[in-house]
This record gives sequence, structure tokens and C-alpha cells, in this order.
Amino acid sequence: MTADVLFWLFAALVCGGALGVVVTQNIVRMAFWLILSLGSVSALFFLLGADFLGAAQLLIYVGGTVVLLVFGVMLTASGPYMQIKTSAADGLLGACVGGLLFLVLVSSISGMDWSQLHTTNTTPSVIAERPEGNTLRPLGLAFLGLRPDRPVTEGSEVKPAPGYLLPFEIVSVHLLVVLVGAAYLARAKRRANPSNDSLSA
Amino acid sequence: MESVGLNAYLFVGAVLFVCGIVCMAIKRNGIGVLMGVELVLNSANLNFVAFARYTPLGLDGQVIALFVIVLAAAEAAVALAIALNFYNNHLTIDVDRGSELQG
Amino acid sequence: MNGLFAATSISEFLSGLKLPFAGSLSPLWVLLIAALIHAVILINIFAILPLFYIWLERKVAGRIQDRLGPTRVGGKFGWLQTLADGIKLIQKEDLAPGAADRWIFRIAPYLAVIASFAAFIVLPFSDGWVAVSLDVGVFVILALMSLEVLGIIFAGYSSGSKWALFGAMREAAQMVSYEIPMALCALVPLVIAGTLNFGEIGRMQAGLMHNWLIFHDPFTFIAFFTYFVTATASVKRAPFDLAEAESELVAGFHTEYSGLRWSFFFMAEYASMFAVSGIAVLLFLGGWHTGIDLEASMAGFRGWMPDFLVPGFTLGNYLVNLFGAKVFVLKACALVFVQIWVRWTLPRLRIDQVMTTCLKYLVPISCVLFLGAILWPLLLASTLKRTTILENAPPLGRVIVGDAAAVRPLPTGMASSPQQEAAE
Amino acid sequence: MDTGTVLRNLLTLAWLLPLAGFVAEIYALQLRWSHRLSKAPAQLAVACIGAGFLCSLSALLYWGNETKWVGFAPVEHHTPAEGLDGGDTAPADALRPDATGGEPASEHHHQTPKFYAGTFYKLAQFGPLEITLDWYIDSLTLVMFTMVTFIATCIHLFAMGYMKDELTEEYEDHQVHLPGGHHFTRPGRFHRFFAFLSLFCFSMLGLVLAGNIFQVFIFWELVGVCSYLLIGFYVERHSASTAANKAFIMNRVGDFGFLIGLMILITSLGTFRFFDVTTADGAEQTGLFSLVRGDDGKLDISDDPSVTKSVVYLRDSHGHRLVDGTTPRTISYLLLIAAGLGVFAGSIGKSAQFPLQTWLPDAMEGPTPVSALVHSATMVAAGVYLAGRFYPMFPPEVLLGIAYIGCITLFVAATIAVVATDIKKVLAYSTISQLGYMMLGIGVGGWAAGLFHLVTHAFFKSLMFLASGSVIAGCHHEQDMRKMGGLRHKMPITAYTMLIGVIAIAGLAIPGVGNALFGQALAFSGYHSKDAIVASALAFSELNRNPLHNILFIVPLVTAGITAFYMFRLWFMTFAGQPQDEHVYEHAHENPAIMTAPLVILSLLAAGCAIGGEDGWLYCLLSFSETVPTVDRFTSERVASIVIPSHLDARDVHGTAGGLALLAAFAGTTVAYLLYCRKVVNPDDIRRQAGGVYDFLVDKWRFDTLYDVAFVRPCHIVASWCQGFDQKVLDVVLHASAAITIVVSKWERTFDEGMVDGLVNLIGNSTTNFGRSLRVVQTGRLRQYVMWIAVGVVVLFAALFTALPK
Repeated sequence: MTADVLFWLFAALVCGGALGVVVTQNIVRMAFWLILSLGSVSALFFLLGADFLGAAQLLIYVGGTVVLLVFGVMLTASGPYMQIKTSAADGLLGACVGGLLFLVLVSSISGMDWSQLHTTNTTPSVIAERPEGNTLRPLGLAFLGLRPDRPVTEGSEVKPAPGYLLPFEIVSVHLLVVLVGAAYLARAKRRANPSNDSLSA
Repeated sequence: MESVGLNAYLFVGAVLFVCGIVCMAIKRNGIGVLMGVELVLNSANLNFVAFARYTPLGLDGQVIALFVIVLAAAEAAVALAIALNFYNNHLTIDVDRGSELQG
Repeated sequence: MNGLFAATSISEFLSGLKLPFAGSLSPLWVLLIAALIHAVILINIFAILPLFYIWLERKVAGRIQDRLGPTRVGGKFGWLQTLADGIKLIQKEDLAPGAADRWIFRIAPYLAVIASFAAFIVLPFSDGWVAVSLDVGVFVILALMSLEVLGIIFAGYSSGSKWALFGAMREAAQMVSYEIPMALCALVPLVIAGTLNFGEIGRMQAGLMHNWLIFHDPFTFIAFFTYFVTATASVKRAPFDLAEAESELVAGFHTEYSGLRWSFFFMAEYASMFAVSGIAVLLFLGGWHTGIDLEASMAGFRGWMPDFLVPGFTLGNYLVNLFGAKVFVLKACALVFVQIWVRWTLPRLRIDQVMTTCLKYLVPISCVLFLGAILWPLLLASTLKRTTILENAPPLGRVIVGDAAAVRPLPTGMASSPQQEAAE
Repeated sequence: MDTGTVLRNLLTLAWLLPLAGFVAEIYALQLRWSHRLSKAPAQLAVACIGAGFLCSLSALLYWGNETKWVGFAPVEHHTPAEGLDGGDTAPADALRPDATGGEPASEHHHQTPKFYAGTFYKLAQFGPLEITLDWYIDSLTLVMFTMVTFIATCIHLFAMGYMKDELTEEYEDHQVHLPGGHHFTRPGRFHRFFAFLSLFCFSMLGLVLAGNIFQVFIFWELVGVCSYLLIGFYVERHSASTAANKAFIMNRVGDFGFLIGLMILITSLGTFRFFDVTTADGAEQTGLFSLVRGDDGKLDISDDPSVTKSVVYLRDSHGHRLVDGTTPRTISYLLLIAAGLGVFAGSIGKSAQFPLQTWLPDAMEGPTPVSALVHSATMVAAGVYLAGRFYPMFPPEVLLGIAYIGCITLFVAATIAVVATDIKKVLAYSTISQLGYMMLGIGVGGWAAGLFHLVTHAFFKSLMFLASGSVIAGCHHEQDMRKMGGLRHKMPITAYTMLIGVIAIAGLAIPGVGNALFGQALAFSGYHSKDAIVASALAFSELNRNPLHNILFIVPLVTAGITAFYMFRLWFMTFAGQPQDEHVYEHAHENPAIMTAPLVILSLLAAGCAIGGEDGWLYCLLSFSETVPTVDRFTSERVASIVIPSHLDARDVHGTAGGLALLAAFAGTTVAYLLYCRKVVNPDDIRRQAGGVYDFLVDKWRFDTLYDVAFVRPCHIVASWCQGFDQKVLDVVLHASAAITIVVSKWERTFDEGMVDGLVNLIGNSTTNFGRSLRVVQTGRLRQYVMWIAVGVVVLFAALFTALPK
């Protein structure tokens, strides 16, 4: 009951924030709605027992990515409160396609009987056992290459399943590459046409 | 026992996804398109975490979601760099202006 | 049990409470009432601390500048000067410039305050005195504090003023940059502690002062100072207060603000100062412990007067915890005093110097510290057959045990055992 | 290590050292290890071949020591107590009942193996046929190795002096005239000469060491290549290049027969190996010799009297007939003859036998050390060596052919030598003549005698060639004997070493003196060996009732006299008498020690190597390795009635033959002395008197003319016919077809351009147009793409939902 109320609250915030992003024309307001939406998603993560993930969502998305976006907005703003308006036709078309897409998604979600999944796999879910969260240690061990929550029987010996050490390392290297690449891409360059600096789009 | 189940989260994810797609489709501002991408990624994450909670997917769902977050951060950094370049070249962030690849 | 949005003691207390007319409360109501109680307590702390700090800042600044500071309102020391200022600000007109994006202009201070306030949710003041005892507490508090910058950016951007915009830009760049060394420095004691739960970290520093994590090894010692520098920068205190550099940008991002909204930024700033200092106290300086092991002597007092007023409430325990909270707040205030002291002592850096300090010095230093903190226990394990030179430090993971050769596969279900220990 | 391994290692070392030297010398200049004026290549070559000689000599001595020197001592032939082979039913027994006491060597056969053999390396395997690198070492191999390496060492040393002209950056070739009266000038080729010499030695040694006939063929051809390179060393001289070509091409003619013989062998016998091997799985692979000769050295011929139907049964080394299933393995007798003749054809080419002898005199165009090497120890010896090595494979009919070829050759060459005036040409013809002796000896059953002569001849002929080279070098490349004379005063060492060689080849002896000392006449080597051959020939002609075969004895006897005549003619014309050409005489001088020392060494060996004659160590060594016992007569009646005399037969007539030969030699010597030293009769008068004969001889029996008429001109005529046919018929047809093709292609072009291109262009254009129409879809607008993706997903899902049943 408690969780239900909270869920509906944050679900409403998520959906409202997302809709706000779509509807708003002002890019900074869009960023605000985005923050609202993503922050609420992180709250949903907490509700789903993924506390580490929720914190990560807050730190990386809301605190990092969105700040970066807003930063980008400021850097690319050619005038105060720049608005690049979406034409009504575009909006209508988008709404139609989006509506259709939503219908497709909803029909596939509702057409699926998820409860079958529980019967097909007997392995208990670590998350289900621990609805309040505390997934930090299992996640950390998984990234270090061990899955104590998912034992594998090899002969008579019970061992932890292999985890995600290699993907973890790959992602780390990937991040480094992206860091260098982004720095290279965004480095200061001569503008294409310096005389047009002050002109707004 | 809980009235809120997997489907509820999936519906939220669907809304998020559709909003993201529509955002990508209708926003002429490049940064706005990026925001749409973030929404889409978040909807996927939400679904993963929901599956982790309600299906035997377990911890794997969270691990994948974490990877998605990390990669999304990387994507945002690169995309922002591209947007800055775009702005440097076109003096605008309107993606409709960047149609040099028109056939 | 660590609840998510429900605090342990009060909610349990409420759920166990038998009301004369309605019987036991439904969980939703328990949650709501508990949350409300917490919020009220925290908002009081959140509001009163800035009042005190602003007064302190004035007095300290005055003393450092060889003058008296406020002396009139509320007695000889001007105790109520801040309160008077607050009343004045509430009375002021809530202005919004014509060029402003009003909607965001109005929301921005709330964002800053909410972010700053949210940090207090997971900050324990004493043993168990925490609104939400999260397993990823440190991570969450860092995440929440990083949100404060959003409010500032929005404020600067929506003001429609170039000064505000510059301030916001600087703030954004500075915050995004300083978050990295700050998090890395916070990781250094965390590596030792092996947990992100503030409660556990605080408990493991009980006893004499050498148990404090700052004295654990040379890297934590340096990490404390590095953390303090980055924390000062991340709450945009001088000498890193480029976002509101009066000499260049009028007042930076809050140039266009006035009245209560303006005071919100200051509440957020001073509360953040306390929050980062609290984090430093918890991570490095022994939390609510005195460091001279007074707790051990007070241990017998904990059982004094059980079931005081209501069943389950032990007065002795409460008083001991209250003492701990006082110790904690004192330590944090000492650190805040240092921040104030630094503000009025050091000149402000240029923005490029700020960025250079972070990217060229603090980031490498913190990386080295992090590496060293990881290698230190390994070094000890290979030489002293143990992971720390302290006797009651927690085991550093189970993989490396005292016997260096015994690297065993983890037993199934091991992941859950630390939690069970912590819950006991 | 057992004896075989030791011998193999030593001989392999001796064999491969010259190859290493060749590689080093060839690359020395390219890799700047050495410069053109350096003597290092020559020293390296000498070192290689000298080391090879030491290896060979030590191998020979080691072998002798290991075998208790049985091979060096004469075999007692008349010990009837030993080896009573009662089951011996060879036809020879019927003729010679007392020969049952034969098989004297059988004891040695059991004690010491006659040969050591093995395989170096398997090159390839085609079904049952293995191509391998084998080694086969018996006393013949050892003697040949020692002889070849020794003579080669001497010649190398000599060449270091002889070729020093080449140690220059600008060698002026006086025999190549350029327009404008200049001589051709080129960089010296000192290193190249020695590289070729080294390669030559390597090839020859490989041939001797070879353990199968295919390997022999490989090195046979290598020897041919080397001779080509060396004869054509002065490649700018037209005569030299022509001579090299001639040598090579005439050898090809012989090799053609060789190849045919090889093919017959491989198809009929299925192996190239000389010896038997036991493979890893225990199966025994019988080699050529055992297949044909079994264990007792006899051909197992079927009783069918018809020559076309008679077959030779193949046997293994134990004398058992080999069976293929139930039918015995055989080879047709005629085929065996054909194979033998084929292989011998190779020998004809290589050893310059009639009718392929004409290349050898021309090959004198090479530098004199080359002549010495090619015409004494190596190349021409290879032919005789092959005939000797392959002796077990020759049925009597082939031997008869060999004998006749040798007989004709020795006479023809000797007669030409009488009139030759070029000092090297005389020696060349004498070489051919002596090779004829060897072949004759092998052909009439004197196997050991032929090879004996091969070795002795190698020594004295190399001596004489080097001496002639010394003369030529001393007289500034003057080769005409008519311009010499009296040179013994100027170059005494050369003259008297040459005299030793001349006496040796002439076969002079002092009959009475030596008997006490050696049991033989006191004589130089040539006497003994020639004696043995003539004795074999006499025995052969006596045993065979066919009177025609008498010429096989008479001709060599007469030729012995002629040999003595022309050799002494050479010596007298060159060294004795009065100087004929003042210019030449004045400039003549003795050569440095590096050239005379080999002469002295060789003269000692030429004089003494055959000491003891047929009881001496050299002959014994050679006869030790006889594959086919010659103690029995061997009779064949298939094609012609032939009796191959036994060794004993030859011994019986030895005294007669030796006496007659000595008489002939003295006669020849006397005539030469009278004509050319005493000048009793002016040779020119005789020349004028017998003008026709003289011209015939000067024209080398008109062989070149005959070949010109018989082969070259018909070839030219046929070629001109072919050319005419080409021009008149083929060209016309071709031109016509070309014209037709052009017309057809013109039509095709129209078709291509109209139809095919049109079709292709249509497809291409329509594709382009379609692409153009699709181009508008690619707007470059990001948002539209996203929209299309979304629409696509919707449509896809809608299709799925409608198509798939729930």
C-alpha cells in the first residue's frame, strides 16, 4: 500500500516530466522537466529495490548528464531564451506516431503473461528476496567477476557464477576513450564565420 | 499481494519511451534531441530494473542498467561535443539546418 | 531493518503505538507521520544552522578584520542579527526581472534548497539518529549534493542577466570538475571501511582517536585535506567562490534575486557547508565519537530508565545518543569555522586557476591517493599478514585474509553476511 | 661408428667442401668480402679441394686399416681348396672345368663387405618409386675420390699460376678482335674460374659417390654444365662459345640414350638404387645389381633360345627368384640390352667415344687447367666410371658393342693425333684414344684393366696437360708445335716431367730389369694398364672363334705403336731439336714453382702409381670392388656368340700381349725419333707423299664434314622447307583467318554496341533513375529519420500482431 502510493506518485512525476519535455519549447525548461523525470525514475529505482542504481541515476544522470546538457544549451545559445519552435504539423505528426507507438507497446505489454516467467525458472531472485534494496555488495561482486547470488553446480562443487569483470573493464576503457574523443571533438577551433558571431539563428 | 506489478512499471517505461521518441522526432534543437535519447535510455533502464525485480533476471537486470547508464553518460559527452561542433559549423543548433547529407 | 523511506526507530515506535481511538496505525500513516517528524526535525536543523553560521561568519570576519562584527541585536554579541536579517528578507518584495524566465527563476532557489536539504536525509547525527539509513548512503549524499548546482545554473540562466549567466557557467564548470576529486577522496576512507553506510562507518571509528580513519594510513590522512579543499570548492566557498565573485560579477548567479528566494540560496550554501563538513567528520574524524573513548565509560548508562514514558524508549540510551549528536555537530562546526576562517584569509582565485587546481593537481593527487589506499592493505597483508595496523578495524573484504596464501572462493550467500552482521 | 659411417662422413665432407667453396667464391665478390684482385678465392678453392683430398685419403687409409688391407694385396687365384661351389652351373664351367676352384674372393666377401651404402635423404616418393640421395662406397669409389681430389688439387695449384693474368681489372683478350684493331677488354674472372672449378669438383665427386643411377644422372648433368661453363670460359671468343655449345649438345645426344636407358630400368625394374636396402618395416628392396646379377654375379636367363622371347629372371641378394604373386618377375633380355646400350650412349657422349668424339678437341678452347681437369680426371672419366659402375647391368652383347666402340675410337683418335700440330689438340686426341682403350678394356671383360687405365691415365694425362699448359704459358699462349722446339733448355722441369708422361702413355718399359724388384717389367704406369687391356683384348679374341673379333686385339696393338709415335712426336717437336721460331724461343721461360711443383708431384705419380702392375696395390684395390666376378668365363649365344674371358684367361696371355704391345711402342718411338729428332726423313715429304690420307686425318676423318652433311645440312634443308611451308601456307591461312576475324569482330562490335551495351545501359540507367527517385527519401534530416524508424516499428509490430496468431 505504501509502495503503491509512492509508485503512483513517482510514476506520475515520471510521465509528467517526460510529457513536459516533449511539450515545452524552451530548452531550459525542457531540461527542468527532464530533471524531474529522471529524478523520479531514480525514485522508482529505489522503490524497485535498486538503491545503488538509484543513487547512480541521481549522480550520473541528474547531476552529470543533465548538467552537461544545460551547459551545452548555454554554450550553443545564440540568444537569450532561444526557442527553436516545433511546427504544429511536426507536433501533430509526432503525436500521431507516438500514439501509435504507445498503442503498440501497451498492446504488447498487456498481451504478455509475465507470471509464466516465475514458473519456468526456479532460481530465486536476489532482488525478490531483498525488496528493500542493499544491492551494493552483490553488484560490486558481480562487477569483480563473481556472482555468489547465482551459484553454479559443477560436478559436486558449488561455485559462484562468472560475473561481469570483462564488460566492466571494457566499459572503463570505453569511458576513457570517450573522454579523449569528446575532448578532441569539442576542443576550441576557429569559428566557421567569425563575422556572423552576433547573428542569431 | 502488491497491486503494483511489473506491468505498471512497463507502462511507465512505455510512456517514457514514446515521449523520448517523439521528443527526438519533433525537437529541432539538437540538445532537445539528446534529451529525447536520454528519455529513451531511461525507459529501457526502468524496464531492466523492473524485470530484475519481478522476474528471475535478478541482478543481471541491474548490471545491464548500470552499463546503460555509464554508456549513456559517454554518449552524452560525445553527443554534446558533436553538438558543439555542429554549432561551430552552422552557428545554430537547429538540426534541420544540418542536412548536407541530403541525397 | 533499514527502511527505505521509513526511519527505523520512529516508524517502529509508531507502528507499535496503540492509539486509544483508532487502534494501530496503517503502514501508510506510519510512514507519513514518521516522515513528517523527520522532516520537521531536519528542517529545524537545516534552518537553525545557517542562522548560527551566518552570525558566526560575521563575527569571525569582524575579528579577522580587526573589528567587532554585529554587536547590537539580541544582546552583546548580536545573537539575533541573523534572525533580524531573515525577517527583513521575508518582508521584501519578491522581484523578478523583466528579462527573466520567470517560471524557472522562481523554481531555481527551491531546487537548490531541496538538493541541499535532501543531503541531510542520509546524514546520521548520532548512532542510529538518521532519517534514512541507506546502504549506499555516501553515494546518495554525494549524488544529492551534486544536484544543488542545477538550481544555481537555472537561477543564473533564467535571470536574463549576463552577470548571472557568467556566474552560472562558472558554477557549472567548477562543480562538474570538482565532483571528481571529491568523490575520489571520499572513496579513500570507504576503501578502508568497506561499506557505504554512514552508520557502519561511524561505528567502526569508536574508541580512541587512532581508530579514526584519518589516522588509518598516510593516504587517508592526505585524503582528508584534499577532500576538505574540494568540499570547500564544491560549496563554492572562498577562495573558490567564483560563481558569486563580487569584484567581477556583481553578485554572480544571484544578482537578480532578492528577498526570501535570495535567502534560500544562502540557506542552501550554509547547510551544504555543514553537510560536507559532516561528511568529512563521518568519513575521517570519527563521527559522533569523542576520540577519547568516553562512550565506553557511558556504555553502562545506556540502559538507564527503560520504557520511559512509552514502552521501548530508554532514556539513558537517548541521552548518550544526544551526547554523540552534540559531539558530531561540534566537530562539523569546527570544520565550518575553518571554512569561514579560510574565506576571510585567502584571496580569491581566478577561474582558470580554479580549473587548473582541480584538473591538474587535485585530480591526479586524488587518483594517487586512491591507488595508494588500495595498495596499502595489500602491502600490509604481504608483510604484516593483516590489512591494517589498527586492532579493531573492520576486515577488508574476505578475499584477503590474514593468511596471505588463503585466497579462497567466496562461499555462496556471502554477499548477504555483512548486512546481517550490521543488523545485529 | 661403424666403418661405413666413418667413410660416408669423410667422403661427404670431401664432396661438399668444394660446394661450400663454390658458394663462397661466387658470392665473395657480390658481397664485397673480396675484391677482383684478391687471390683469396683461389686459396679458398685450393683449401677446399685440398681438405677434400685429405679426407679422401684418410678414408682410403681408414678403410684399408679396417679391412686389414685385404683390398691392397693381390688375390691368390690358384688355391683350389677354397670355395668349392658345386652347384655352380654357369655356362663358363663347361668350357673351363678347372674354373670350379674359383670364387677366391668369396672368403673376403664374407669377411669384409665389398661396399658400404646408404641413403642420405629421400627427395620424393612416387608410389613404390623412391627418389633418394644415396651413397655407395667401395674401393673404386675411394680410389676415384682420392684420385680426383688429388689431381684437382694439383690442377688448382697450377691454375693459381696459370690464371694470374686474370687478376686484373682490365683483362685484354688478344684473341678477340674488335673492329678498329682493338682487343676486347673485360674485368678479370679469377674468382669465377675457381668457383667453376670448385663446382666441377663437387659435381664429379657427387657422381662418384652416388648410390643410384638417377643421382648419377643428376651429377652427370651437373658435370656437363660445369664443362660448358669452363670450356666457354673465354665466352667472348667465338671459338670458345661454339666449343662449349658443341660439347653440351653432343653430350645431350648421349644423354638422350642415357635417359632412355633410365626409363627402361625404372619401368622394368622399379628402382634406381645400386644396392639392396632393408626398409624400416623389414621388407627388402633389392637394388639393381642384385636384381640382375643375383648373389653369384650371373644373369639368370631363361632357357628359351629365341632372343626375342628370352627373359632375365630378377633375383634378390640371396639368389632367389623374385615373384610378383605367382609369376616370376623378369625383364626381357632385349630390354636389358637396350637399357645397357642406352646408358652406354651416355658414356659415349661424356667420354667422347666414336661417333660423338668431335666435341673433345674443340673443348681445348678452355684454359689449359680446365683441359687437364676435364680430360683427365673428371668429365671424360665420368663416362668410363659409369660404364664401370654399371658393368653388372651390361649383358655380353652390350659389352661387345662397348668393345667395338672403344676399338674404333682409339684408332680414329690416334690417327688424327699423328697429324695434329696444336700441342693441346694432340693431347686431346690422345685422350680420346686412351678413353677408347678403357672402353675396350671394359668391353672385353677386363673390367679392372679398364678402370686401372682410367686411374693411371688420369695421372699422366693431367701431368701432360699441365706440362703443355706450362709450355703455353711459358711461350705466351703459343700452341703450335711447329713454332716450338728445343724448349728443354729453357724449361727443363716442364720438359722432363713431360717426358715421364710421354713414356708412361707410350707404354715403354725395360722388360728385364724390373722383374727382380717387382715381379713385373720396370715401367711407368701406362705400360701396366695398357698391358692389362691389350691382354684382355687378346684373351677375348682368342676365346671367340669369330675371326672378326681379332681386330679387337690387332687395332689396339697397332694403336699402341701409333700412340708412342705421336706422343714422342709431340715431345721431340716441342722440346728437342732446334728452335723453329726465334721469337717464341726467346720469350720462353720456365714457370714459377706454383706451376712446376704440381708437375713434379704428378710426374712421380704418373711414373709410380701402377707399381707392381696387376699385382700392385692399385689394381688390387680396383679389382676388389668388382661387382661381377671375372674369374669365370661368360658365354652368351643369344644375339651373337660371345665369350667374355675370365681374369685368368687374360693372365694367361698377358706375357704375349705385353710383349707385342711393348714391341709396338718401341717401334712407334723409334719412328718418331727418326722422323722428328734425327730428321732422317723430312716429315713434310711424307705429308706430300700421302697427301690424301694426310688431309683426311687433318680433317679429323672428316667427321665434322660428315656430321655437317648428314645432320646439319639436312636439318637446314628441312628447316628451309619448313620455313617455306610457314611462309607460303601457314602465313596465308593465318592472314586469311585474321581478315575473317576482323570482319566478324566488326559485326560483333555493332551487335555489342547496339544490343549488349543497350541492354546494359538500360539496366544501368533504370537503376540510376530509380536511385534518383529514391534520393529524395534521404533528406539528411535527423528528425525525419527518427520518425521513419518509429513508423517502421509501428508498422512492423502491426504486421506481426495481425499476422501472428495470439
